[in-house]
Amino acid sequence: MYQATEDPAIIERIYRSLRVIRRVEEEIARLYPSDKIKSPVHLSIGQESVAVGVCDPLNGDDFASGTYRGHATYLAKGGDLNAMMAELFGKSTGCAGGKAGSMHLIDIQNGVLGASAVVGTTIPVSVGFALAFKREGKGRVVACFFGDGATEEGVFAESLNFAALHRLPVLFVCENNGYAIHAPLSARWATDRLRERVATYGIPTHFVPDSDTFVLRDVVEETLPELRSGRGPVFVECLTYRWREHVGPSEDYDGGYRTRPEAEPWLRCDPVEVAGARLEAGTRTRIDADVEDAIAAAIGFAEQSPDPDPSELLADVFAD
Amino acid sequence: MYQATEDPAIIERIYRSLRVIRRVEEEIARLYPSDKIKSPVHLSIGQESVAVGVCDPLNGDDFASGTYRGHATYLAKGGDLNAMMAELFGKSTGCAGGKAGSMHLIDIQNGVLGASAVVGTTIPVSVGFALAFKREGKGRVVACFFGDGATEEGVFAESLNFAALHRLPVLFVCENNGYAIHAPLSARWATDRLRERVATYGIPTHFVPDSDTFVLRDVVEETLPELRSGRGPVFVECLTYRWREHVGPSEDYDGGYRTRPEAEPWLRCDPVEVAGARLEAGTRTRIDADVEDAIAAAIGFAEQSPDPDPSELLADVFAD
Amino acid sequence: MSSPINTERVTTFPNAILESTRFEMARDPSVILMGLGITDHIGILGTTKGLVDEFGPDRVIETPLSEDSVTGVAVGAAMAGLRPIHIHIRMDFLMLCMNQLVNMAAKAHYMYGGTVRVPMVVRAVIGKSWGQGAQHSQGLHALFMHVPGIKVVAPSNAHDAKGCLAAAVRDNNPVLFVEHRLLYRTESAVPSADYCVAAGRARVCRRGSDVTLVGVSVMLLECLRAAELLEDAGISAEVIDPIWLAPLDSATIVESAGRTGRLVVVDTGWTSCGAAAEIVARTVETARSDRAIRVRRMGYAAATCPPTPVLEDLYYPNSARIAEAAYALVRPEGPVWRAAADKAEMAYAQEFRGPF
Amino acid sequence: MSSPINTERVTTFPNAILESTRFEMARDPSVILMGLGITDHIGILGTTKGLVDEFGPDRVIETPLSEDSVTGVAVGAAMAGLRPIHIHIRMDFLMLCMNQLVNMAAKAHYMYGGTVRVPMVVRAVIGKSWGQGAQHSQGLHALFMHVPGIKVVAPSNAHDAKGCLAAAVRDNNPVLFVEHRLLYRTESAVPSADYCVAAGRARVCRRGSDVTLVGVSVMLLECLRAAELLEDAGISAEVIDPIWLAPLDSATIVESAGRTGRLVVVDTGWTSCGAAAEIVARTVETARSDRAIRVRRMGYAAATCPPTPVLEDLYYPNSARIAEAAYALVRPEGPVWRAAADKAEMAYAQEFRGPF
Ligand SMILES: Cc1ncc(C[n+]2csc(CCOP(=O)(O)OP(=O)(O)O)c2C)c(N)n1
Ligand SMILES: Cc1ncc(C[n+]2csc(CCOP(=O)(O)OP(=O)(O)O)c2C)c(N)n1
Ligand SMILES: [Mg+2]
Ligand SMILES: [Mg+2]
Repeated sequence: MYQATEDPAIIERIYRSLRVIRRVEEEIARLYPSDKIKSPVHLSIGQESVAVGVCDPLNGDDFASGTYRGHATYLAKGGDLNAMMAELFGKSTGCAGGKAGSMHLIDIQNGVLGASAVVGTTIPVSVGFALAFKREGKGRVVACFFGDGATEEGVFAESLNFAALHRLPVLFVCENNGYAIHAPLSARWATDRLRERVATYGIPTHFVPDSDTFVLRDVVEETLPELRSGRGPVFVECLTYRWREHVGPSEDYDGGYRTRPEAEPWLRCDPVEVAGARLEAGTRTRIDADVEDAIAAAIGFAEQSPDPDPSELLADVFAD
Repeated sequence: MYQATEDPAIIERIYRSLRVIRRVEEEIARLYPSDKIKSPVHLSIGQESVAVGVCDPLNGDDFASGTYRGHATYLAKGGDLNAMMAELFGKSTGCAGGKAGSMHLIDIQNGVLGASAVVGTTIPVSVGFALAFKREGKGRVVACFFGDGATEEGVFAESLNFAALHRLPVLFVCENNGYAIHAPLSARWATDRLRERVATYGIPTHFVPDSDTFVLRDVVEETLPELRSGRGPVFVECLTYRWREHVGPSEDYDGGYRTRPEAEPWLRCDPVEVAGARLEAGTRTRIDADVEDAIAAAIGFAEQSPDPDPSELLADVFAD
Repeated sequence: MSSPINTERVTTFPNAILESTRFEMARDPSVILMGLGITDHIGILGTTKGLVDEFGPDRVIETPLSEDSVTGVAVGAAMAGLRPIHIHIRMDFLMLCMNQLVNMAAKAHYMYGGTVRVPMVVRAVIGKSWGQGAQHSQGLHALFMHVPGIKVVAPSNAHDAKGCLAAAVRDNNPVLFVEHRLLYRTESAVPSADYCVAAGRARVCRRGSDVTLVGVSVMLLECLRAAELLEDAGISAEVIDPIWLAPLDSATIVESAGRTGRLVVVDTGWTSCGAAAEIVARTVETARSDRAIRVRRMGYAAATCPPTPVLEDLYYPNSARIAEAAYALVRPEGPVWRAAADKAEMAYAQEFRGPF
Repeated sequence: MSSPINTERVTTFPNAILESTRFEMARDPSVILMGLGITDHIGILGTTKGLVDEFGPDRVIETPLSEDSVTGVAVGAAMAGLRPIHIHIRMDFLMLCMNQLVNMAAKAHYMYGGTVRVPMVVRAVIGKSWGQGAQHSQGLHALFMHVPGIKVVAPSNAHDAKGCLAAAVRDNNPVLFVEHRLLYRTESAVPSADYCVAAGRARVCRRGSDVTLVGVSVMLLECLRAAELLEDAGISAEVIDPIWLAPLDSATIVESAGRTGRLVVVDTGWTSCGAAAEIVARTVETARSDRAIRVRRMGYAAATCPPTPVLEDLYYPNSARIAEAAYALVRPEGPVWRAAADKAEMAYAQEFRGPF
């Protein structure tokens, strides 16, 4: 364990980040029936620790790629909350002016390089960023987030090989929540020897079986000097659990593909609670209030923002 | 080592197969400047032992898939020589009536399931045959041949996972000749831990570092009961060496991407010679004469066969 | 929309697909299903529900996220004698398996000299609405119409969904079966008995004399409504459902367009090198008259699909805009005419809600 | 074929590409090359020869056989500020990276609200002759013309190859650069100085009044020869090189076809939903006259490419068949006319030999 995890400033920062993500997504779920958000939402409630643990030690000018389940990555990396909320509301002030929706959040200023709704697509794209960063020579890194399902796509294997061959500064982060939509690993993986497989490319691998935010943060912080020095990619597998349904605002323990008892151990070690418990009550109350203010402001911003102008339909098909 | 390799009938059969392939390709090279063969040819001269060692213990109703470098696979599996030669000559009597050329040889009757000019494409197709064979329940297997380059395509990883997950009877055979066109492994592979990677899918792996025909034959024969019993796929990596240029009839040691000294050890243990040396002189002479007759007959057949009728252009776009 | 064949029983588009699949699987043990999510409680929006219990996991195969290899597996299984149906919950995912579809499935029968066949069906759903956006809403059927050796069908109603799927499964070639998400809400009369809607035959859904409207998939519904709007304006529109895009029944379209002198082709996809381009080109190439047929293509705006509702609304053709375009073809000199907005919106689209 | 711009120096198509690449790499350090075989002694048929020595392996990157991920790497590198040129020795291999090209490269600028750009070039060679057959001969550019957000260019001569490649590299969007293998034997006048052949402008290569011939890529050469054959028959053909297929300069084509009243579009690809369909549809949609423009599309036969010479010969359009088709449009009632076979065969095709 690193000293850092005892640092109150870091604990506060991590708690705030976890709390923002959790509350933003709860608000999205609350608002969803109102039809103000006309975009499929894939909530990461329960999985926040992966994004926060990985992104906390990154620099502002490092990058992270997300998936369609990308609210957590976006926010943890420092993506603008107002711009995200406005994007979900389809407003012109959204991070992509209403052209991304929930599934393609991006904030280049803050190092969020985008997300894709086609599983696995951003993996080589992240490697491409890393190629550019290697040429740039400033030691910037890319954290590439993807689910367990994405590792089944051929592009994952290709990208590992390419990144390892060219010693590119990519941190591959597998958020293994055990499911692709409703299909369990057992229906999709011949074995669970994923890390062993990744290691055959000469890539160092790490495993965080409970995705504890602080442990994960330490693991990532420890690998960063290596990543920045040009020794090549690193891989982290994080076991985690999705509390809500695959897409949409609700729970789905009655769907038949999983049970609430399966979820219980995960619900008990809620990452937001774990981090919150490490704070003094006053600090926590203050942060919580801040967070609520920020979210309320973001929702207000989104609601009051104008819709895109109809002329936007054919704008930005091509760059000038 | 198995008894089988001491069996004179097997040694004769193997020698004949190696000799046919070698001489057919030498004849193709000899004829090539005449422009009678208007098709790119990727010769396997030097690599014959892989096809022969793997195919010899297979049954007639087992299947094998080849690549654009597929003359050896086609012949070793029992593909019709006349039909192959006619195909290269673009004649109506070709194994595909002139619509395959050298790169897509097929002979369904004899268990050659086709080849593709797009690297890696036949790997999942072979797995599909194996899926059908598993359902059929007669214990038939598919030998799937591909080069070292093909393992870099994502579809290879996907196919390993699928075949292992469903325990399909596929024998994956990697013909590792060290090059993809002119690019050496070092330019393409992050590491050479290929077998280790394949093993992480729960697939048993084998290695034949010199692709000795008889050793390879034993390895394959030994795995067949397992394959036929439904325990799942098996993988064999065979190191081998391409003596001629990537495509075309000539040598290319002056191309600058490799040297003749690199080839020397391979040239010294010529698989055709190694097998031939195990035969009595008389037997060998007799086989050689048979082989020459068969090839001469095939060339004669090809030359005398008619061109496809122009109406063939639009025939077989769709099956009835 | 009601089916042309009058029967008692009415059912939904997804039910028709489920029924046809079940029937074909029971009829022919070589039919298998493959795909992601085909065995779960949603069952591809109901179209595969219960099939794994009925036919077992050896015939209803849940797959990893490996579209490229699973397509190759389907091709190989088909060459070896099975009849796979490979299901994609979004058509956009076909971009991952183009190599197998274009370079292998479409070509195997020909390039192997007719010695093998590839009887497989690829079911692909076009998404729409609720901000599915850039990568979950594409209608990419035209890419397959470009490639010889693959058939393409896009039924517009439950009746045809059932009959076209049966025809596709029994076809000895690869068939892309295009389903539009918005059609899942529609019902039509569907005979309980089995039947095929044969490849290569279009249907004239409404007779008219002033202009021919051709609507692909869900756009057929918009065209039918457009015809009603046009009727109010005194214009008689003929409406054609091509049903099969490849092989395409151009004779029916050419005859109609030659007669009306005006042709509007509306696709649920882009127009550039799209199905609409093909239909228009085929029509003017074949038509023999010296008088020009006035033509108009409509489809997605020439942009990536924007999820925000205000832009998404403009992105798609709808009955009002179709009617207005047709009106302008018929009365090019007349004043601009606007369709009544209240009559233009269609129930199936209004009711649709939520991402799934 | 000679270039429209008169200069002293003559060079080959591949040399023009090499020269342009070298110039762009020297001019802009963000330009990088990626691909299979770009660093070997063949150097993509000479077009990348020596570049790795000149610019180093960090900028001239030999890649594994991983078209999908390498395309994604190019997309990411482009988003991060580089200008990758990704090279494919056969266009058929693009089927392996359609997801990155269609779902990411073409969409990123739009779906990310203009906050990123994807300035990348995909060079793809169409193979032909010597029995390359089913999977090494496809002209699949139409698939990309279908998708908004990606530009497509298909130069027909060395002059345009140099200028179009420069324009493509400097463009801030993904550009598919289509090269036909048979053009590698052609030469034309190519200025040594750098210049761009700008996107979206067609060139009228020959003036005529009876019929308009539009030839894509190598088919432009066949159209020019066809025009000579037609001249012998007393027919005056206008010949247009679209150069850029997306954005397409339809105005030039529409003007010409409106004037001649007859249009033959010849593509090095299939016609169904192809470039020829788009050009025809765009023309008749835009044309204002009441008189029908007679149109004819020509391209690959509607089949997989057969390698055997007798069938391959029939598979492709050539100058004689183009001339005969144009003749039939101009004199529909006249007796069938046959072009002189000896004049029809073209040097660049005769000389071509061997698989590379
Ligand atoms: C290439 C592709 N195939 C299928 C889908 C449909 N799909 C959407 S999300 C998903 C599950 C992905 O699972 P995983 O990568 O584990 O991520 P998770 O949703 O669990 O976070 C699937 C199959 C898709 N979007 N893209
Ligand atoms: C998907 C694809 N990419 C690139 C090529 C071009 N190409 C033809 S053969 C070849 C080398 C393949 O190497 P390997 O698999 O080792 O087979 P070998 O030729 O050595 O037998 C390449 C890159 C191709 N045919 N298909
Ligand atoms: Mg998951
Ligand atoms: Mg090799």
